[in-house]
Amino acid sequence: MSKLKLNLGPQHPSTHGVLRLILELDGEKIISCEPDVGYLHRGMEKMAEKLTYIQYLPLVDRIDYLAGFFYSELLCRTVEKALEIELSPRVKAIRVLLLELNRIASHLLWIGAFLMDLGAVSPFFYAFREREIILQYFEKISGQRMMNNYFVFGGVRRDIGYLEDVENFLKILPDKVNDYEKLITENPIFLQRTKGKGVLDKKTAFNFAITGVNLRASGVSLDFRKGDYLYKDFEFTPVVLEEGDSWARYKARVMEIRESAKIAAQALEILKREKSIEQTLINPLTLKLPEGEYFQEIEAPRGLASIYVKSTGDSKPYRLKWRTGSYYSVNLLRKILKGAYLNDAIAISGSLDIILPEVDK
Amino acid sequence: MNYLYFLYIEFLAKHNIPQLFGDITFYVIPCCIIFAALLIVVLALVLFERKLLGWFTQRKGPNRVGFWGLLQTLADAFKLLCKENITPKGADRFLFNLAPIIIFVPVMVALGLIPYSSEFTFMNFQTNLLIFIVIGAMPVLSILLAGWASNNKYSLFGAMRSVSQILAYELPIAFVILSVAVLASSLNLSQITLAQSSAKGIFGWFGIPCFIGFVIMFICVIAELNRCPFDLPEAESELICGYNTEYSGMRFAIFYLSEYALLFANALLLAVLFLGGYLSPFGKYLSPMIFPPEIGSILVYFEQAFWLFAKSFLIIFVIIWIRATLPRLAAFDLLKFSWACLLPLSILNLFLMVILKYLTGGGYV
Amino acid sequence: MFKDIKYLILSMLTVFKHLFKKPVTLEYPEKRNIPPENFRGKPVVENCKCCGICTRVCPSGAITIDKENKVFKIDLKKCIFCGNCAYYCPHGAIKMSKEYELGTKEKEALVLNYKIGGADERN
Amino acid sequence: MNWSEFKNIFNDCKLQGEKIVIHSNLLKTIEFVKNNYRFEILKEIIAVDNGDGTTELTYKLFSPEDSEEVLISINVQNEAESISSIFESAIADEKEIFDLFGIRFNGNPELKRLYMPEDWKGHPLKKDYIENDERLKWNE
Repeated sequence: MSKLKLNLGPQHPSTHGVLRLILELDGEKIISCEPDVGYLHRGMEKMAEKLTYIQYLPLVDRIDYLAGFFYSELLCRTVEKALEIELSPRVKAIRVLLLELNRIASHLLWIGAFLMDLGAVSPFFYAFREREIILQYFEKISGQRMMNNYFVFGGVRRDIGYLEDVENFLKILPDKVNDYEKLITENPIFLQRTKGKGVLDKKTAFNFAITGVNLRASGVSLDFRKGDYLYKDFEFTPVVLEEGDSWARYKARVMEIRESAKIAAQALEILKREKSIEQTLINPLTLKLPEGEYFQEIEAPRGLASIYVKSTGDSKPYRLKWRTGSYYSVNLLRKILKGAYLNDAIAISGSLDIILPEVDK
Repeated sequence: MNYLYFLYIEFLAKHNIPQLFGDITFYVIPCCIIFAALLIVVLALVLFERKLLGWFTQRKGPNRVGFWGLLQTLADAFKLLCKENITPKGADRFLFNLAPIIIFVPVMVALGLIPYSSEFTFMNFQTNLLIFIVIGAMPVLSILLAGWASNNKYSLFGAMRSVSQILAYELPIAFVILSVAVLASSLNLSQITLAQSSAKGIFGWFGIPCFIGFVIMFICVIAELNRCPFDLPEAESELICGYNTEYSGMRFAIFYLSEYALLFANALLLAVLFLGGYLSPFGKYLSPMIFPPEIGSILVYFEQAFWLFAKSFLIIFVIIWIRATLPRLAAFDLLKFSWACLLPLSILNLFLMVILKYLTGGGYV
Repeated sequence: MFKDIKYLILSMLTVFKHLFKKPVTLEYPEKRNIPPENFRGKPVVENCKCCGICTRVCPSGAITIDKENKVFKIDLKKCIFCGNCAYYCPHGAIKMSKEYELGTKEKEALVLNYKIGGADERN
Repeated sequence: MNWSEFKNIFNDCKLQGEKIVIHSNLLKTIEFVKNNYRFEILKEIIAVDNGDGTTELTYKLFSPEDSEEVLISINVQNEAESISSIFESAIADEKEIFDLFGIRFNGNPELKRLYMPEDWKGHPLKKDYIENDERLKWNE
């Protein structure tokens, strides 16, 4: 058996960032795969120990630039819980609306990138066309498309506006998603490439600490939004599918887009009702977290994202650690790619929605 | 053709150039015309594809160079000319340079075979349809050379995949060509075109009786050209550029242009075999009716060429349309699809055509 | 078998439908996108009271104030346009303008110097 | 997860805040918790350098059925038992902690640096990691 060692190297169009997979191949069948990460390591955790909380807040969007709101919400939540600040219903509704729009944008980009991995050219541009509307809305309210730095400890930077843009978007989204379904879901070549490929059963998913859509596509209904204080008065049903292969992960994400659109619509209703925004903003220069350890978690688009802050009472955290979803999906690659062929491997790693800034932190 | 020959000899005799020189150079002129026409058509095809892909995905497509983007491919070709020709360190230098030449030569031959109009055919010998099967197999040789010589694992993968793919899709084409030859009872392309002019307009074409063959040949042509959904050898998202990863500058331009030249040649072949070559879809040619007789009789040839080009561009439009929608096939299913499904279907189609030919008592010519 | 062909045709038609739609792309240099109202472009400073809050709020240390010869420096090579300074400045001296094309030939031009007090001409 | 039953099996542990602090046989404890109380997901391993040469490892276990979470923490010098035999997700976590804190997990199949290049000197997240680059001192 002649072993060929191939570098699915850092510069590769379909690894969504700088991921290097050291593959051992027999012909085109993969014998072993060892992910090698660290090409995008910016030392977020070391930087946290050198910056005060308010200085660290804008950097937090860069941990996962496709879902920046989730990580700034995590940091704001930690400080708010530590200082026992209560959020007014309007601020909560603003946060839920922006989080769900961000989740839709991230899933849309994933659909485009996944189809581009499989070779289809046009869904990429259709998905980006919808995502562009969301990004332009983010630019209107927060000032920048992706690095929005809009959440502040105790509330939001300025009151939300231009709600009619969101209404128009939520009106046109359903039939655009139906377009994707018509174009992709029943496409025989797409089914051939994804049905039964990269099957992830419950046991390995638990063993590799996979959370989020990848886990829900394997039959486990574990959605951390259920226990979240922000989503308390929103009703939604977590998307659960049984097959657990690449196709189920794709289908779960499309259904999740529809689910998020429903939540966003409910958030809009609340925003129309609650007009008054009163938020107790903190003076950032004298912000000192009381001593102790704080754990917070949120359901990010790529799995469970959680933060751990250990503070010794001064203005800079003693230790800050992030847990991100893709970190464990990359680790899963070493098991799920065994025995797959080379071009299936690209499809399987694409279906896990791995984004490298999250892995390297 | 011989009318033009005498004209040419007479012209040379006027400048008292010996007739021997005329005989030799007479066949060089059409080759130059073909080469020039091929370059223009290929440049137009590249732009046509990029514009169409743009419109399919709600983009504008190239529109910066020249009015409405017409000179874009010319600019690309010129840019590639100026780029440096890098040969990778471990590459097998001789084979590395030989590969682009091998891929471009057969295409020129292919274009010479096709009857552009009833008068204007270059190599009109009796079995010029068989040469197309050989033309289909030549690029494999150059892709294998390119993949092996560029000393790059990804290129080697691309070359291996393309060999197995084109091998699998060469056989159904042979059977379908056989079934068309049976229908037209001749292997000469102009004979086949004339055989399709029996009934009035569209109903005479072989596309209708031999529709299964048309679909099979269409799929095999896409597979042979390594175009989506069969573009395993140069799959952008896996093997970056497959066999032509290490090529740069003029050599890459030759690979890139030969891919489109092959696309044009195969589209012409499909048009001739199934869509009635240079016959007009309305049965009669329009130009004699519109223009007075003496101009009309010359214009007829140009109109014939126009119909041939129109049909081949229609086929190319559908190929590009398929590229815009379908994802790529998996390597294993690609081969299974051909051996298990296309090959038996094409044999069945040949069998049907023989029965049809027998039943209609040689109705078609 | 026929179900496959049906869905193939269906996906082909949905792409064909887009052939006649208006392109959504924008030709950048000719037609420009007007940045919205609170867009975070290049920071601009006028009548700063040099209280120093912005230097302590800036995540990348891009702002330096030297009080002796009254010069307010913003180093655009370090600035990440996060808007912290503009948001937390008590006197509203720093504003994020709408200018986003900041490419220059020489590096020094990226360090903006503002005179404090009196007219804020940039040298 | 009833705490009393766990207490009398592993007697040298105490409940500190919401964390169970143990002092030794980490592998057996985690295995016991995983099999008996169905804690099947190891969410993350958090390492904190206490400053006096010891590092505190906190294992966050989660049981998806009754969505309950438990924190088990242990103080180690620079040697620790690897639990990658029970949770394969720990391979990546332990490599990261080895890279950033310098704790050798014996039993981890591929214990090498995760983020930093192979020839990197020092472990960045330890408190005694001194960078001699003046530019990084701007925020003191």
